[in-house]
Amino acid sequence: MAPVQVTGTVLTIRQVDAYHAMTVVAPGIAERFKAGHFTAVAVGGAETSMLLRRCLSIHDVKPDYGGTVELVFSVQGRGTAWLADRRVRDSLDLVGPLGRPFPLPRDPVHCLLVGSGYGSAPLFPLADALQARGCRVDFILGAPSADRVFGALRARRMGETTTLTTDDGSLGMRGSVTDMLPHVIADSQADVVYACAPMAVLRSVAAVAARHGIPAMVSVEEAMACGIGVCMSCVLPVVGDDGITRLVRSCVDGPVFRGERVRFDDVGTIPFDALGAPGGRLAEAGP
Amino acid sequence: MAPVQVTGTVLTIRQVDAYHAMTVVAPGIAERFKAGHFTAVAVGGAETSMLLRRCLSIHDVKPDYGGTVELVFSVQGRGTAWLADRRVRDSLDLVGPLGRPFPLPRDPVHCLLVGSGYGSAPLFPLADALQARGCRVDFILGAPSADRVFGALRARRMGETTTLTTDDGSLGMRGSVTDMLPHVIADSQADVVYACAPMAVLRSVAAVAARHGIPAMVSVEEAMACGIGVCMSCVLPVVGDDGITRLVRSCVDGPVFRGERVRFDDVGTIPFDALGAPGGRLAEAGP
Amino acid sequence: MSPDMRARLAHVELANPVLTASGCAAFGRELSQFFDVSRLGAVVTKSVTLAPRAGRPTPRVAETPSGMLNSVGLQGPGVEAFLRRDLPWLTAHGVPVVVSIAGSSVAEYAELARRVSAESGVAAVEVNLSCPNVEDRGRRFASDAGAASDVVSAVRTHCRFDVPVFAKLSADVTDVVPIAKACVDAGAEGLSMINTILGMAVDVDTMRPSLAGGTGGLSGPAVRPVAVRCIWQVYAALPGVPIIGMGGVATGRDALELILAGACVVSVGTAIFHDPYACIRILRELEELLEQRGVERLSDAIGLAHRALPRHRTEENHL
Amino acid sequence: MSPDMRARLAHVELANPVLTASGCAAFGRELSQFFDVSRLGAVVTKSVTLAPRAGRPTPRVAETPSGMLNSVGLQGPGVEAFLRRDLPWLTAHGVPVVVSIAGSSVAEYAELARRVSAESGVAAVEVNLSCPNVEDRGRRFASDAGAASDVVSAVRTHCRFDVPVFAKLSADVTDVVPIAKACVDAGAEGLSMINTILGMAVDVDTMRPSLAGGTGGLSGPAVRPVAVRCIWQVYAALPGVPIIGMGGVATGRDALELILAGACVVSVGTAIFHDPYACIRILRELEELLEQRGVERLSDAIGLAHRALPRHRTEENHL
Ligand SMILES: Cc1cc2nc3c(=O)[nH]c(=O)nc-3n(C[C@H](O)[C@H](O)[C@H](O)COP(=O)(O)OP(=O)(O)OC[C@H]3O[C@@H](n4cnc5c(N)ncnc54)[C@H](O)[C@@H]3O)c2cc1C
Ligand SMILES: Cc1cc2nc3c(=O)[nH]c(=O)nc-3n(C[C@H](O)[C@H](O)[C@H](O)COP(=O)(O)OP(=O)(O)OC[C@H]3O[C@@H](n4cnc5c(N)ncnc54)[C@H](O)[C@@H]3O)c2cc1C
Ligand SMILES: Cc1cc2nc3c(=O)[nH]c(=O)nc-3n(C[C@H](O)[C@H](O)[C@H](O)COP(=O)(O)O)c2cc1C
Ligand SMILES: Cc1cc2nc3c(=O)[nH]c(=O)nc-3n(C[C@H](O)[C@H](O)[C@H](O)COP(=O)(O)O)c2cc1C
Ligand code: FES
Ligand code: FES
Repeated sequence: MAPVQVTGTVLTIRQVDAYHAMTVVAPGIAERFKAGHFTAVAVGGAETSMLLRRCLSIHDVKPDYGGTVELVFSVQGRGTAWLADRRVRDSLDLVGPLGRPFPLPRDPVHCLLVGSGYGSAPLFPLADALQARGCRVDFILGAPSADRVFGALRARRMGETTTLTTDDGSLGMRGSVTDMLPHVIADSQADVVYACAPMAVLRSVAAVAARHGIPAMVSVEEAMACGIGVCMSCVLPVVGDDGITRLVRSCVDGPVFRGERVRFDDVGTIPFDALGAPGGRLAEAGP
Repeated sequence: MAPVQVTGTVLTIRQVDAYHAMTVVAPGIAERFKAGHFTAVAVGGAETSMLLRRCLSIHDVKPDYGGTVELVFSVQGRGTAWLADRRVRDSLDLVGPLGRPFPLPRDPVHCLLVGSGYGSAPLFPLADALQARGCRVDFILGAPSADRVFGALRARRMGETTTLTTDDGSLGMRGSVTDMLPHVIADSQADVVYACAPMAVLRSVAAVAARHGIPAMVSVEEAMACGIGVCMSCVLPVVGDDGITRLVRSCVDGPVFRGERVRFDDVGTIPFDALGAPGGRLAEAGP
Repeated sequence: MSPDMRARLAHVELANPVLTASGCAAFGRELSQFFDVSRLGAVVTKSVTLAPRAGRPTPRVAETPSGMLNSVGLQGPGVEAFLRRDLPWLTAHGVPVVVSIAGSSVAEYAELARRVSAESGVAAVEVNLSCPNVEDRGRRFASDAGAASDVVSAVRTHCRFDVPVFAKLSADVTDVVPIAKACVDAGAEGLSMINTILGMAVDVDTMRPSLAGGTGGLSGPAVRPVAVRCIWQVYAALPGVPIIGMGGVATGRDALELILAGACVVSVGTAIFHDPYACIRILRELEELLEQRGVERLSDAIGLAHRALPRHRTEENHL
Repeated sequence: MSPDMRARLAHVELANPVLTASGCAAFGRELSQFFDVSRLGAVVTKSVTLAPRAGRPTPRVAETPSGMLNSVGLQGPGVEAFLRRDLPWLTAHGVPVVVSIAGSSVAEYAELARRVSAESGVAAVEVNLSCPNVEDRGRRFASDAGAASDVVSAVRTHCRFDVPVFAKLSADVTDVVPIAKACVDAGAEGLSMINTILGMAVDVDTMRPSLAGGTGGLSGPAVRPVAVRCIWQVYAALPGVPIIGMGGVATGRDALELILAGACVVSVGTAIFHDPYACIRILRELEELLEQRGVERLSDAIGLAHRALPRHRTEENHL
């Protein structure tokens, strides 16, 4: 279903450790939502100097008030600072749901869900959908410190197992989510890994999954100007079915990609063998 | 006393007919205030696209909460629309008091106060100051329609006489404040006229006062970028003591001028005989 | 009575004057999720190049006060894929198409003009002159009246006779008027302005340029005063030449501002990123503004701010 | 440890790198109501002309998105009154003074340079080149390398030898680098950039230009990306030449952005209209930012964004 623009009302906003969790009444978005979708939020109000929407994963949708969406975010800069200042009953302009959601397995397989920081947020509706199909769900959640591990309790309730990691050891194991990955893949007999995390973590997740011969579905985060596929700002090099690398838009062709298809080492560059690279491949077909 | 910048708190905001009246806790400004001063209000909040402050006359100051200032304004464009949206307890960034206040007579003379639209707002603290000196105060207040006549009740309470005019006859006499002026000057035996109104009205007030051989102190309104005298945007042609016309800043040399000194017909132009006019007068002294 | 909103690109009539700006609506497909693209005056395509292009490295975008910088670098599928896949989609959806073309030599522009204008459904060709000229040490065609003129005359020669050619100018020049004149003399039926302005941002946290490409193109409301100025100057110098105005249009008031300065239609770019419905909202707002002002035909508003009018400053009533 | 904020304009040392921009702080007196002006790195005066000037008609100012347009038209008292009244006030208040001069012919600039630099307390002369050259049909000196060079060399010749000359450039040119080079070759010790950008606004209610003068100069945060780009380009081409950076600086982060791009000091203009304390606030913020980044000396930050650094995109951690 096509995305919509909605002027929603803030229903709740609260601080959850290092994050802000905000529930917005946005029926049109809630009813179209699938796990892995994101939404683009207008920030700054009328007469603002901030032109671009901020993209946030949808953490949850609920049927209350015709449909609500929940967002979880940390304050990075001016836009998210403004967002954190919203109060109950303020209105908020959202476009969504955007992007390709996480693909779901046909069979009741074992799924390992890996989240780092606010990257955990979109994993919970995914876990719901997977469990509804009879899949086993295990979690590895991590962050630099305990206050940035999002959703540990809920993961413990939902997951067959839940492994927590922090860089400073303030919660769970000391280290990164990827340190625990081989171990948990083996233990949980995972058939597929789903991950939402910074690019460096996704790279490791994709590599470890490949080494274990299982697919990884990774949700990437690239700076996005439009979120709807018209500006070409959010591209990264991805190998197509035909073996050709293209700079594809993470907003409409992603943000979820098959891990082995993303050329993580070349993110932020134009690989010389990509379609249309300077002095490089110039045609869709042929070398 | 020098102006100050204050981050005040909105104490009250209410609609008064066609206007918004807002009281802001701003002790530094209140304590320095004299009738005729204005204040420059930052609009749009953090990250706004609106760079310039909006200048508003100070309608009143009160000692409550260490000192409050009251502003009366109509919504014109984006800045005043934002201002009208403020709520109690919001903070507001003010610079003030700015400008030269109304000069007060030494003796207990008869003073006629003429206000049009929100131009009436600064006349009430002036009336207070005049009455404290034993002056007689009469009012002529006008506007296009009844809902834009500001302060009629208070004028009736304070003034020896109060004459109201509206263009559409919905309150008081049908016509403009200047229609009633000769009559009221005569009746009240006015020794001086004070006026705050649009330029066209001030022009007539100055002309009528001159015809009656009494001084008029007029408070002008020119678009202001800084309000503190550094940008040179707010100039108008005023004849100096030496008989030379200069383009003077209405923010620091005004907004109150002696009516006969303002070259009203030349406002918005550079009179050929002004100091520094193209091809014109080039030196401070001489012809 | 609602005003007559019909507009013209030279001899080509459009149902209304609100277009997408090149590079800000791709090839129309994405926007059709939000509204029926046939409601647009026209779609101006992302600039089409001969070969597919991967564009420049990321990050490609940085927000600036009331504006943004981009360094997409003309990423696109190349003319072949465009003609095979994108143009047919647009024509099938019943929207006039202005094809923007971009080359790195006069010959490339000529070839693009020939291939593109041979197809049906092309309402006009817009020549993006803000490309580096490989034959002149990467100097932009738009920076030089001679180079711009060479491109436009080659395009005019190779374009089907009934497809008007609009030359898209850059504001990054000492004087835009001589370049506008050179383009018109070389056969351009109209002019588009303005392209993005060369800008840059440095990230004070990484202490490095915000864009991988270093510099980028500034767009959005921040540049509107520059767009209005260029349109004003060119309309004054070449009053009969139709202008596609763009640069910072986000509301009907902004569109009207460009039209009063001399634009006959407006293109909406960056505003689409904030509001996918921007074009149709702006059209509605523009229509209302014209109606409120008693303007019966959009065409009556074009360049209206140029008429000499005595100023009655003292008659103004702000109170 | 708080960083060493001392700055230099060529050989002249300033206590700190935050200056007022010409035309945005008059001659310092008004700001002294708010703070002690000796806390400024320097006051750059409103451009001084030979004769008094009444400037252009009002309205002279229009707000635009994150910017403003002005057409003040160099209203000022003329050099005589400046030297008699304004310069002594400034020197008595202990603040270094950069005198901006503006002429309509090479001879006028030369005369101004001679008279102004003869006074004590003048730290530097800034040559406002964005003035119409009456001897060349009103073309601006800043638009042309030859004219700019003529002015600068005349100013350098007539200026006292120990007073550095900064040429203030306009971004409204096809390429700022050759003009910068011409000014340096003609003897400028440094460069100031950028002056306002030519823009315009039309009032959609009156359907007339918003400014009485039609066009005006665009300033404020909207133009910062253009300022950063010009500073970047000129620093890259002329790495040893000191640059007074300006254009849209409203916070310490903005000041740091211009410094990282290559400015050795920054001037603050439009931001003063919003915040009379802008300069001293920006200085404090800049100091904090340098400290947070472990930069010990302001001078270490100049042009730092130019250093080649491998990008480790995948190492970024936004979460
Ligand atoms: C698909 C997707 C999902 C996301 N989900 C979440 C989430 O659930 N919770 C959360 O806290 N954050 C999420 N982010 C990151 C979030 O978009 C940025 O933190 C936010 O845009 C920063 O805005 P700002 O105004 O605070 O920062 P500023 O630095 O002021 O932003 C300036 C500009 O850069 C862009 N930008 C800056 N950082 C990022 C970034 N990391 N990613 C994308 N754009 C950026 C902004 O959108 C804006 O256009 C997601 C990003 C993407 C692309
Ligand atoms: C000394 C002085 C005292 C004033 N006192 C009052 C008052 O008590 N109550 C009141 O309602 N209004 C007053 N005004 C007018 C008030 O400043 C304008 O209505 C207001 O600035 C309009 O801002 P805006 O954002 O709504 O309009 P916009 O049109 O969006 O403003 C755009 C820009 O133009 C300027 N501008 C627009 N109209 C005016 C105007 N009439 N005068 C000055 N600048 C203008 C704004 O300051 C802003 O910079 C006063 C003006 C001055 C100069
Ligand atoms: C992301 C982006 C990509 C653009 N790509 C092109 C392009 O391919 N060809 C072109 O002629 N202009 C391109 N432009 C310029 C726009 O068409 C337009 O001229 C400019 O952005 C000013 O309008 P705006 O302020 O409404 O965006 C692009 C602009 C942006 C923001
Ligand atoms: C109202 C106003 C008056 C100005 N007058 C002058 C001037 O007299 N001489 C000059 O060289 N620059 C003048 N400028 C340009 C500024 O010095 C500065 O270069 C420009 O405004 C960009 O900086 P900003 O964005 O911080 O304002 C003026 C700018 C403004 C806004
Ligand atoms: S964010 Fe615009 S195409 Fe992806
Ligand atoms: S408003 Fe700036 S000098 Fe008066």
